[in-house]
Amino acid sequence: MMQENIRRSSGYLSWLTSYGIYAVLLLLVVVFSLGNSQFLTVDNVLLILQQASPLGIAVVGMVFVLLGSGIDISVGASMFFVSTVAGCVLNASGVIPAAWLTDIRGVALVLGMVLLLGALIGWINGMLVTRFRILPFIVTLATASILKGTGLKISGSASIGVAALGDLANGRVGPIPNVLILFVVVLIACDYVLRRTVYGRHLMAIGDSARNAERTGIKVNRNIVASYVICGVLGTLAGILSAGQIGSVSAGFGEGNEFIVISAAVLGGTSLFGGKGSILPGAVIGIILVTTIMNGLAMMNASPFIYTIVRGLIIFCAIALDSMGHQGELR
Amino acid sequence: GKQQGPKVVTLGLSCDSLESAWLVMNHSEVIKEAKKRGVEVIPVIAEGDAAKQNVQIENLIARRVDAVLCIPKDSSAIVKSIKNCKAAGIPIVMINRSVSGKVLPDVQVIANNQTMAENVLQSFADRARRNGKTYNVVLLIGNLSDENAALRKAGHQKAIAANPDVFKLVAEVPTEWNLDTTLKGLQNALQANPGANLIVTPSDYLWPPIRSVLEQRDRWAKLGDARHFPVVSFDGDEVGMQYLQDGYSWGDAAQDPVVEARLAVEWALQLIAGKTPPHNIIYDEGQIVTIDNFKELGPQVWSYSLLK
Amino acid sequence: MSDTALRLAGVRKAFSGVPVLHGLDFALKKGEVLGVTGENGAGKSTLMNIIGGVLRMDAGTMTLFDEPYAPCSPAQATAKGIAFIHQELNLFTNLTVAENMFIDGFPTNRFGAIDHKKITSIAQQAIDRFSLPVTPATKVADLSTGIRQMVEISKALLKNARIIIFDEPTTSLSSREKNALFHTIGELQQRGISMIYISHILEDIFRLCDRITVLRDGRIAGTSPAAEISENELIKRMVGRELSQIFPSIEKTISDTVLLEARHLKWRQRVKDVSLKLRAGEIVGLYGLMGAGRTELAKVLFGVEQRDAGELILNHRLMAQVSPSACIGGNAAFITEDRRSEGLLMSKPVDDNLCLVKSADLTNRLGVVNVVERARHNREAIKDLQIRVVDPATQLVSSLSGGNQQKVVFGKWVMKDPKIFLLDEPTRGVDVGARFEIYSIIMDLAKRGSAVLFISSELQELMGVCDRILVMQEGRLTGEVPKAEFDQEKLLEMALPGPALT
Amino acid sequence: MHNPSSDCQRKVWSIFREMPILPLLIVSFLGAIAGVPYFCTVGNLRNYLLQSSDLLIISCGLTFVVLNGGIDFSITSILTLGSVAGAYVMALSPLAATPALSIPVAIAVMMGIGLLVGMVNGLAVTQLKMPSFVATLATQLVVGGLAVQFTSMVSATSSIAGLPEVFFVLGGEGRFFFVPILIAVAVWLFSWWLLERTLFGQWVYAIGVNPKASFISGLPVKRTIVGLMVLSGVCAGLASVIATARNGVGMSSLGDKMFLTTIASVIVGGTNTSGGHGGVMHTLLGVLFITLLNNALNLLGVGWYTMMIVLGGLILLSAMSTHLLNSRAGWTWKKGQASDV
Ligand SMILES: Nc1ncnc2c1ncn2[C@@H]1O[C@H](COP(=O)(O)OP(=O)(O)OP(=O)(O)O)[C@@H](O)[C@H]1O
Ligand SMILES: Nc1ncnc2c1ncn2[C@@H]1O[C@H](COP(=O)(O)OP(=O)(O)OP(=O)(O)O)[C@@H](O)[C@H]1O
Ligand SMILES: [Mg+2]
Ligand SMILES: [Mg+2]
Repeated sequence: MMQENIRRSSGYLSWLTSYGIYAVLLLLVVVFSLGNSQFLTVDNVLLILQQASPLGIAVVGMVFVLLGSGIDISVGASMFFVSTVAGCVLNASGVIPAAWLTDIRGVALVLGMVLLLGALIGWINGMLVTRFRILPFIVTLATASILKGTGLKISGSASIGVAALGDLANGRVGPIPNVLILFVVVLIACDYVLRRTVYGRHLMAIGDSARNAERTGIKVNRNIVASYVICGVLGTLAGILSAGQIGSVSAGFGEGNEFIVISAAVLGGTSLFGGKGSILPGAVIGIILVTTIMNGLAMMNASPFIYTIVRGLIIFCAIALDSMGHQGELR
Repeated sequence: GKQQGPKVVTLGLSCDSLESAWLVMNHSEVIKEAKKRGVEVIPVIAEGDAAKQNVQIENLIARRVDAVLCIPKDSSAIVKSIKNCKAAGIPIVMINRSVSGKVLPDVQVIANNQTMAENVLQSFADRARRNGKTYNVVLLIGNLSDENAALRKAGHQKAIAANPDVFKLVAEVPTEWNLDTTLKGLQNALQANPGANLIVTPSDYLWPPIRSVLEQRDRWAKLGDARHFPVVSFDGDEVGMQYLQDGYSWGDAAQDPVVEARLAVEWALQLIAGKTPPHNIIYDEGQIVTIDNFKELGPQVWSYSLLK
Repeated sequence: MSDTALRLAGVRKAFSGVPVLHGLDFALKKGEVLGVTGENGAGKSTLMNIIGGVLRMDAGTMTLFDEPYAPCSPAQATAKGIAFIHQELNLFTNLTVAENMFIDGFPTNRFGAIDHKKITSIAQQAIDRFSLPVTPATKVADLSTGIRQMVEISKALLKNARIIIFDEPTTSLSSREKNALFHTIGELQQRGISMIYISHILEDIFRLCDRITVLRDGRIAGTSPAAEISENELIKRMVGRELSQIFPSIEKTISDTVLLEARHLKWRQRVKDVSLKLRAGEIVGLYGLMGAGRTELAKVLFGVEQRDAGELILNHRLMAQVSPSACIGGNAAFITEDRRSEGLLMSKPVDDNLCLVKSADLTNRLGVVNVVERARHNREAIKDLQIRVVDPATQLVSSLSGGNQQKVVFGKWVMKDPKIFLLDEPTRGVDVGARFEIYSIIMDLAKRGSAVLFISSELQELMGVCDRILVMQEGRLTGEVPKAEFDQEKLLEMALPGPALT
Repeated sequence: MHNPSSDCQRKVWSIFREMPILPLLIVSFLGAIAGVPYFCTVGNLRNYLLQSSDLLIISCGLTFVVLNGGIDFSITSILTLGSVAGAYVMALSPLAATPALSIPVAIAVMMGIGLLVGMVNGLAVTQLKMPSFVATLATQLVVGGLAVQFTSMVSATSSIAGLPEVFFVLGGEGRFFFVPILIAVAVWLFSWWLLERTLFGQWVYAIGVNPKASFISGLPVKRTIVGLMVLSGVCAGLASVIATARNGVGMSSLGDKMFLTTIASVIVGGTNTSGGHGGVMHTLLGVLFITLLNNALNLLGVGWYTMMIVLGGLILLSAMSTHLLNSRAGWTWKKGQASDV
């Protein structure tokens, strides 16, 4: 047990492994700003933060699930599902009064409905995981398939405009994007929950050893279900914001987001085996790194073909640096 | 439990995916047309996976459909299915994406993507040259494993290269036919190239993120407004045509899903009846609709009736 | 009002149809320390788990301070004033000491936030009570097993319990900490708290307890006041037969062949310049206080950790690269102190565990394992070591009692007939009968010419079994005592940190 | 005590408990025969087996990784890069003129790519201590990106056609339909033998449960993990050969959508993602089940959306039945372990 936490104590390496991901980020920033003077401008930094915010919110939710040694790969599909539902409600005349569509009430109503739906999806995932003792991977794989299919059935696979959400998702308070403000609020609130509340500590304990937690009298099932509910709510919130930014929901919306979200969480130091990880700074730094790569490559006018290659290489290097000093799980 | 009633003609319809409005329209038109003619349709959708499409067509053959209609994902990979159909003696009709080479389907109903892409941009160039304007182009690129995307990209690039006095290509943005990728890519490209002043998109499908980005940069404005940002598009679906009519877009290369669907069903039935078509390729001529000719050509485009 | 704190009547429990407890009657008096002992698998932990609300009984009744008592969960048991220190440690390594102490009942403020000031100060008091070398904010992952056990005990003591159950609490404590714990138990008794103390170390039981209950095969084999029963009688009750001696005596000779030699081994700050020799036929004890670095030394010897400096000669061969597989190749074996995470595949059946090392010898050139041979070896090991298992092919190791799990680890290595045997606390949590068997195995191996390094925190057994005892203190060997000069006081003194030896 | 019929019953129980997908597979198969038109025709059953074959090969490889508690996302990109690189060798390279030479070279290249990527994954996991989840996600991005880049360099379109006709035999063209089926069966038998009969197999299970204890017991932990990542890569390379031959072209989109199907086959079969439990027997059933679903629902003309819903529902159902079977059979020691997960 002990040895797992002792990092190799030789100077450079230990520094590099503790701050590896920051080092990578810093290096990227230097390279990108040398490549294009537009990179290190306030506008562009705000742009990166704005782009990172919706998925960042989902990463926060994912951290909860991962900490309780679960995983939720239905995030992308539930983003699609709820955005589709929201789009249908917003577009179907007569469902909500027409006047509402143009003001905040309609958006608030849809938002409330969507978050409820997200909570429900999370609750179902959580119940299946805890009551039936099905592996989270399987449960969420299955619910992802069901959500995607249902969403497609509702939309008939066509794109649905969600322009009504544009003000929320693209608006700004002064120079600060709304989504960024929301992201920061979610971050602070969730970090507080994780570090300071009984729930947060219990979840960490469950992630360390569910069996011990059970014996200690912690309500293991209830806490795990709650983590899926949080993930569901934050995931759907992220979905709505992302859809609002785009202005439309198409059949491919959300696809693959689960992997971006999970890899951002892992980049930020959250373990896939539970009990280890953080929201601040972990979740934040992970998603910002992923977003910065894409922005920077565009800034460098890189060939579109190499985007995925470079992204893969950078993720590889960042995680390699981060893992080097650890006694890894070898899995 | 197989029922041997009076034999109903059954068509298999294999569609690459149903992502864009154009494809959805085309898909439902085929089914509508078939129903109108009292023909049953078994639709399968390959979710953008060429290998899966081949498997699904295999299943359709096993199901003994009378003919296969197909919007191929990959024009080379589909050759396998063409061979399978031939071996089983079932006619196969391509819609929207062409196949070339030794093994050809019985009929192909297609639009010429590369030429249309080239033409729509060329007509923009001609106008710009008349007005003495030059443009820094941001070119959106579809998913490159999609034949049509590759052809449209080639067409666009050809037009850009042919008019060096008008166009300068400043950024290529890969979209992977994913709206979120498009949004972020375009945001980044415009941030990186403040001088960019023309967006060329390979599909009307990408309009929502284009609009969103322009709105954020306060450039979403009609023609004539100083903030206007010109866009040239492809497909001619209702969104693209609407924006053309409203003055956000400068031109659209419209291909017609309704015509292509009707032609395809028509020819499938002819083939079942034993007729052979005069040519292997039956073209959907398409329209290059621009702000200059919208009044005459606009009404001929399939989506015109849907406009507000 | 009776004087019983807790009474159990007719308690039955079966696991998948196999009865483990057969209608027990059991009573704990107010303010007494009741010793409970019995062979491995006798059902002690099962019984305590029922009292602690972890398991539910199939039949029977419980009465707690004259009220009917039927806990459905550990939380309910805690609420009724029962604190339980489990045999297997129950801490969360990713949380701090303070958080662990309050994990099942955090004090919170108005906003639902944990009152960190409060838990830190209370935890500090608990730490001070045993003067543990930790702070409330230390992560449990950074603690040694022994300190973890102390934290676990402190945690239970915090709960103002009326009844405290200790299930083998001293398995990784040094004698100093043990003394501190016993002192505390005495204090608690003064305050009128009743305690159940489970242990295999009879010496401790006699020292601490007022009465002693012996469990055998899921039945009570007798309860007597400690003063009225002798150690021999107790053992007879436990194993059902006379056990004439605690340590087997076997005639063996120590040859001059050195099988393992270490020269100036260094590893981080934990092993400092250690040199030692093990001879064929020799059993060498390694004694030291908790944290002295014995485990690390053994791990470095076996290549689990890579040494920073020094030489290792195994079976006359200078090892360039030391790794477990290289050591096994040199016919060495290593029983680790943490069997759950380092010794066993907990979620695999007994069979798969037993043959883990041996299988490599039972393969043909294609790498195919000879299944028949494998099964034969497994059966033999189960018989030789008397492992209590229903169906070795399907029963998971995790369902065995602690002692039987240890026997499985033993079986895994003994099958290889090792020439060099490193044992790190091999008898931890093992009952007297089984201990005798383990000592016999060790001595038998030595008789046949193996060299044994026997790490233990119990001087008694070291003095009973070893030919020579090495003493370790803060990473250094501070003494070597031959059999003739064994003396408890002297050995303890060598182990204690002092200015004398540097 | 010894009652043969109850003994037999127990055996059946234990098989069902081990492989909860089995009853479901049997029921669905019977259902398909009874209710799906054209299912039970020679042509379709041939299709069914053919369609299972490449999935079985790639799933067998993945099973090894999942048994170690890991995951391998890179398999789909190996399919892709293998496909275009192999096609390049056979259709565009100087070797293309002599199929007798180009085909073996192409096959070697395709499997070699799998081997190489598997090796990189393995070393990343063992030497750099990266979790396989991210390591293989990263290699998937890189290798998949390379495939698209490569295709765009050598071909104007997204695929490379013009492969020699002989090569299609490997894809089961015409009367050679048995070839890929035989290859798949061979791969499966080999994997089964490896896992159940050899020392390597024992190591895989042991390391999957507890790498630390395995290391101390002298097992070559790192070599085994590299070995199973390589196996997974090579299997993907072989699947790439067959899929390429089946589709007749090298495609830069081959495998794009394959990952979920593959992982679904492995885990629906009952191999546990936390490592150490399951096997290729399970995977075979999983593959047969998933392919059966796709095949039967196609024949029924069930829509794409409905199919996704049904698929998800059935995955849940099979997993739930595991739970129900376990609690019915009352083998508590299994359950004790489940709560530990
Ligand atoms: N969850 C379980 N499933 C099946 N059998 C079990 C389970 N838990 C314990 N047993 C069996 O019950 C018996 C009693 O075990 P218990 O742990 O109570 O023994 P113990 O007296 O505490 O032994 P030790 O001194 O070794 O700790 C053993 O034979 C054990 O194998
Ligand atoms: N200052 C320290 N820094 C790092 N680790 C420490 C430190 N002090 C103690 N430890 C840890 O404490 C544990 C106790 O040491 P070790 O296990 O070597 O002692 P031991 O003599 O074997 O005693 P026992 O096995 O009885 O606990 C080790 O795991 C070691 O990693
Ligand atoms: Mg016990
Ligand atoms: Mg120790």
